[in-house]
Amino acid sequence: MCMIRLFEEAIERLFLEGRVMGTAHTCIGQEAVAVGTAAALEACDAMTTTHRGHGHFLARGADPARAMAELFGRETGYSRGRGGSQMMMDPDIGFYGANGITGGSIPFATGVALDAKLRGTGRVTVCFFGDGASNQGVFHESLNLAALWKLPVLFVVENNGYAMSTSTVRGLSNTHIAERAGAYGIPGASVDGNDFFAVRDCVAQHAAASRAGQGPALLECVTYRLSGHSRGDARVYRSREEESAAWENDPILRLEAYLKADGTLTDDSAKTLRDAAHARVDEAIRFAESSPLPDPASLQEDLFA
Amino acid sequence: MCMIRLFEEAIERLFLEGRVMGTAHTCIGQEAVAVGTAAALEACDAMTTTHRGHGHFLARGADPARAMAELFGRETGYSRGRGGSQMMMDPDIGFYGANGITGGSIPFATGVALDAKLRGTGRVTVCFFGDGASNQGVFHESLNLAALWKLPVLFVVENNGYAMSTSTVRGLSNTHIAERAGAYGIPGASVDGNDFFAVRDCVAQHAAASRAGQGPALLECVTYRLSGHSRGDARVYRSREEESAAWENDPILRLEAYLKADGTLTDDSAKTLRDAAHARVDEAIRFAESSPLPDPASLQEDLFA
Amino acid sequence: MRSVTFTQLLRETLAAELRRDPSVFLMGEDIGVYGGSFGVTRGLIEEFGAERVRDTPISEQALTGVAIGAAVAGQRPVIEIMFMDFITLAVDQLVNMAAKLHPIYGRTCPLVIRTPPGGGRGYGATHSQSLERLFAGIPGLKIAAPSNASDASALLQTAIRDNNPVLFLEHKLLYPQRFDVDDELPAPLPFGFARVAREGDDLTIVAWSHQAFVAERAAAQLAAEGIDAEVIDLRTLCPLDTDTLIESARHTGRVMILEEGPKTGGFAAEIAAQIMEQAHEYLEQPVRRIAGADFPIPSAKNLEAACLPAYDSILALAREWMS
Amino acid sequence: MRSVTFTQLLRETLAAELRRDPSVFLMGEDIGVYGGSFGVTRGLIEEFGAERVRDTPISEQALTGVAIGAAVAGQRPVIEIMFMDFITLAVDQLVNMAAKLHPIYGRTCPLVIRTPPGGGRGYGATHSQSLERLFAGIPGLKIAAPSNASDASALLQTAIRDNNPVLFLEHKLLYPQRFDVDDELPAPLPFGFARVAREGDDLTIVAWSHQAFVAERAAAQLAAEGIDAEVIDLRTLCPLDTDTLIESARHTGRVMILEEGPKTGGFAAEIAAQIMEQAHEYLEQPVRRIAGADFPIPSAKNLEAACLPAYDSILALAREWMS
Ligand SMILES: Cc1ncc(C[n+]2csc(CCOP(=O)(O)OP(=O)(O)O)c2C)c(N)n1
Ligand SMILES: Cc1ncc(C[n+]2csc(CCOP(=O)(O)OP(=O)(O)O)c2C)c(N)n1
Ligand SMILES: [Mg+2]
Ligand SMILES: [Mg+2]
Repeated sequence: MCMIRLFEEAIERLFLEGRVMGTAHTCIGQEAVAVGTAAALEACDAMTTTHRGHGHFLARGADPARAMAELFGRETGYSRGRGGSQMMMDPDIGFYGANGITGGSIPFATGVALDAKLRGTGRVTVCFFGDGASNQGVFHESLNLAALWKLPVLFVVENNGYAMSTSTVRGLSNTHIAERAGAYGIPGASVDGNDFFAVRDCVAQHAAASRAGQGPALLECVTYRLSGHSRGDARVYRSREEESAAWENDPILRLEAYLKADGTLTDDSAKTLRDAAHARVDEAIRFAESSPLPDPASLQEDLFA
Repeated sequence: MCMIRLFEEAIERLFLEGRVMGTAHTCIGQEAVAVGTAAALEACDAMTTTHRGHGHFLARGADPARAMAELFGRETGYSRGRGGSQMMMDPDIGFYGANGITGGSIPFATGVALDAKLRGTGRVTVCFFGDGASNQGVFHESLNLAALWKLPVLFVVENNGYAMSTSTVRGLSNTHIAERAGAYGIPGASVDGNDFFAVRDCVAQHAAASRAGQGPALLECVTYRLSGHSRGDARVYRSREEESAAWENDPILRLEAYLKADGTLTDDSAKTLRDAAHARVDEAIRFAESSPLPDPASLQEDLFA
Repeated sequence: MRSVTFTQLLRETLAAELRRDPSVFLMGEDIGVYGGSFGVTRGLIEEFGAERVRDTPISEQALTGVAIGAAVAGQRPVIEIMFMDFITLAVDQLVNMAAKLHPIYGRTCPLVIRTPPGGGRGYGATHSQSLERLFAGIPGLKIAAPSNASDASALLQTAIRDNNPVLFLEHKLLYPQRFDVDDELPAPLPFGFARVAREGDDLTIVAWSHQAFVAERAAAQLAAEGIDAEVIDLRTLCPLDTDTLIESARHTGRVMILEEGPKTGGFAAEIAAQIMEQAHEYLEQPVRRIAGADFPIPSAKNLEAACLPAYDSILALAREWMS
Repeated sequence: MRSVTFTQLLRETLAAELRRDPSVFLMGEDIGVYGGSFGVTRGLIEEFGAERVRDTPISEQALTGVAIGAAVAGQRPVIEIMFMDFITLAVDQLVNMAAKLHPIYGRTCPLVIRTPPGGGRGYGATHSQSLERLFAGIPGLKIAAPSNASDASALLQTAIRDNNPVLFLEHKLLYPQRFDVDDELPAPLPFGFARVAREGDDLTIVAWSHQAFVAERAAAQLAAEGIDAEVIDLRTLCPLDTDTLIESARHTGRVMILEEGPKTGGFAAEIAAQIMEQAHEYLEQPVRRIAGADFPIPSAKNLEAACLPAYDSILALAREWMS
């Protein structure tokens, strides 16, 4: 979680400094969803993500250096500089990425789950998407298919209060997203998405059921996007007071407090962890910046497989 | 209802005889939905339909002769022979048609309702679609929008058991379509779609609420498509026994029996009504067949308004 | 040799591929017991079961997206979009996801999208369109558009074994046509090689899908009149066999391109542009396009006919050129 | 005269139209307080309220369909699709419904779809596409693609007052550009009339949207080298001003067409085909297309640049021709 936070903060800084170009969406404040979910999965499982996907990817075990290199547009990046922030995959760790179209990976995840079912691999696929994405038609179509075919896929919606500037009350006719599960006759659950343990336990429970053949579930993780939507978001659609209140609920501070309270973590060990995370992110930036640019000539052969 | 039945039977015959070409979907067995709904609406109200839309159109007051002429591809048809069975409109009677794409008119109806709300006309729009169409993404998007904006639109789903060969259990993860209303926080109701009075009362009640500013509702009319899906459907996906049982539940026979029981209708007056309907359909065919073909040269000026 | 319909040979080909490779499966609306709207998959569910001949609800966008996900995960889905008009619902999935998988992510997406374009049946404006224009030239997508049963079988095998998304066009007027074919299924045909359906010296007719079928008939009729037309059946639009096109254009100096869809913005324009770019000085006549009207296809028979490319225009142009 | 950005003049135009006609309203994602992803509608919600500057959930298909329904019922919706790449989700609604309303049903559908195509910002393969190819030539749709603020304002007014669906392209690289414009908004410009941005005798450069902006710069540089290029800024793709194109082609005998999207299957092919059909014997050189690579637009800066049409190719081709 700490590493994800530092990675995202670094990206915001790098954009400001003009060292990274294009676009990126950071998941500051939502780290517990990514890490809690990843903690509940097995090695064979799969994941798809959204435009706001660095946290999911890192939680799933991505190499921060190669992810950073992708953001820098380098040959060593996950997509060799072709994809950027929103378009990275690593099937070796069961990570099937996003594509920049809000909601676009919901049927994709469903297809990965169909493959798992057809081959009987026991794999569960987690499909992340946002409250905004849940208004896309393909959400509806995919959940119906997954439910009908009892596919092993968990639809994990990160309800972070906003889709860009559109608050959930202005975007969703029923803001209790988990209640949409009823339309498909599948289980729905809503958890505190800033509570690492709540997320982990909820995902673990439903993953087990799904793995056992009970089909999909719709899990709503209620959280808050502490950062702006993307670079250059002046956040005119919400107040600074609202944001300060949300910072009080920072999932990292909550986990740290919890672990310190139960003695798992000390001030010292916390510092050690934080320093290590810092070092990994710094190293990722060094790696990215020193990596070669991709060669435009290489595109020629890459159009088709 | 009787006229609709005869109209549809005539079409099936005309196709067999090769007098009408192209394609058409008849609504035999579903007439009570069309007529019950139309009976509940006011003159200012609007309606959109589906590929299986002749019944809705006639119930709303379409001229059977011009509808038939459209099927015959004549200049006197509602779309001057350009549209055919699936593409007719008559805004003068508040009828906004379909477009041949399953689910395609759901957002259209929502837009007609948005216009009504923006102009404050007090108009309620009824959007017909099938159980199959309710699996299209645009259904979800449209219902969310309509609910969010409290638009005066009633989504009337004709659950006739099948989408082409796909029975509802094989197409819908939750076959209680009215339960999908919960996802949008709007009222949902399910009625016996073969009971004219049940349909009429349900639509009237929700139309009043919608007109009063309470937003949309999702009304499921449970019925049965007695005919094949379209011309040339061998109906291999269901048994003849199932069909015979369904014929027992013919909405026209039910209404007739009811009206006779309560004395409104006698054998004589029923015969008179039936003869009149026959005459109208025969006249429609005569009108259509004697109407001129459209002139291909006229297309030139018609591309743009 | 035997005589089979286009439909029948497609069905046999699908069956053979399903038998050959367990990762191949079919998915689409009403393709199971119903056998598909045009009957192509009829009977396949009996041999292969409902898991591999998978009916879906009416959800073109998700069914395409699901197939893409399954393809990247290791399956080889062959989906059916009942009418090509409905593929408009899946443009996002095909353009923004399927087409990007190899060039951007470096992944393979072995997916076939079978779908029937075309008018001539009086089905009206939303069941008759030839929409290859939406996809031709979208980098990352391939398009096959056979004009006869044997090519269809051969190209479908290639499509299924290809590691890229392939749009496979089955013109609805071809389905009931009978063709003489070998007893065995043909071998797969590599993409990007046009078929010179008829050699000729006077002029070249370029076409694909049902129009190539029409072109052969027109060439035969022209031959009887002493006009020697070369007919190039493209077989695949992407990749496009530019070499064969240019060679023929240089040889005859007169090229007409047939396209069923509306003329403006159609793929015939691309072919015309390439020929002119590369064979300009050999052309005795400007390249001409005989295409559909710039009007949606109406349902009335006579109006529909007026919007589809006219057979007689082919003959008339050839005669004009050779007079 | 004053200097304003493309964005600013679009905003003023929308405001003027909203004031002029109560049936005009705006709809799109985050166009209200946020002001739209590129800020075009910033501030409008304050004057016109949330009913007429209507934020929508992320539902491109329905928002387009709702606008179509409202348009047929009597409104004049102007919708914004945040990036043109997302319009892939609305292809069905535009092609199968909006485009058919007049030709098939005989109804009017006064709808404007504003959307930014284009690369150059490093946004990656699904936020950079120029997808006019999906709609150019679909009978029943119009397309405007201005290259400067004044034209954009004039064409947007026409689009809003037109009774047909109009796709209105606002290239994202144009938004921040400043242009000298009159103090008053320009009068509406009829569709189908290209702007001869520069007259010239040696060769013709045809372009639209941002590439027309680029073409003017290139022509100025060529002029300094003694090459006299005519620049035709199409302004609208549908309808297409064929007369001006043909006249210029006949005059200079050398035509290059610029297109940002991938070369294969792009609209430049249509233009090339028409010119060759109608001005073949006047051409000193085959018509050439300078277009994007047949590759999705990668995010890395150097790769993206390699996939967009190169400014230098324009100069190089002109020099080659005139040497
Ligand atoms: C089809 C489509 N529409 C719009 C966008 C622009 N967009 C990118 S992210 C976003 C908001 C998404 O909201 P949500 O799903 O809640 O995810 P969050 O940003 O809150 O993580 C929007 C509108 C897009 N990328 N794709
Ligand atoms: C987008 C799209 N997909 C598929 C079809 C083909 N099709 C026409 S009607 C139909 C079944 C529709 O089922 P339902 O909505 O239940 O209506 P019903 O036919 O039962 O009245 C199908 C699959 C179509 N016209 N459009
Ligand atoms: Mg959100
Ligand atoms: Mg049905």
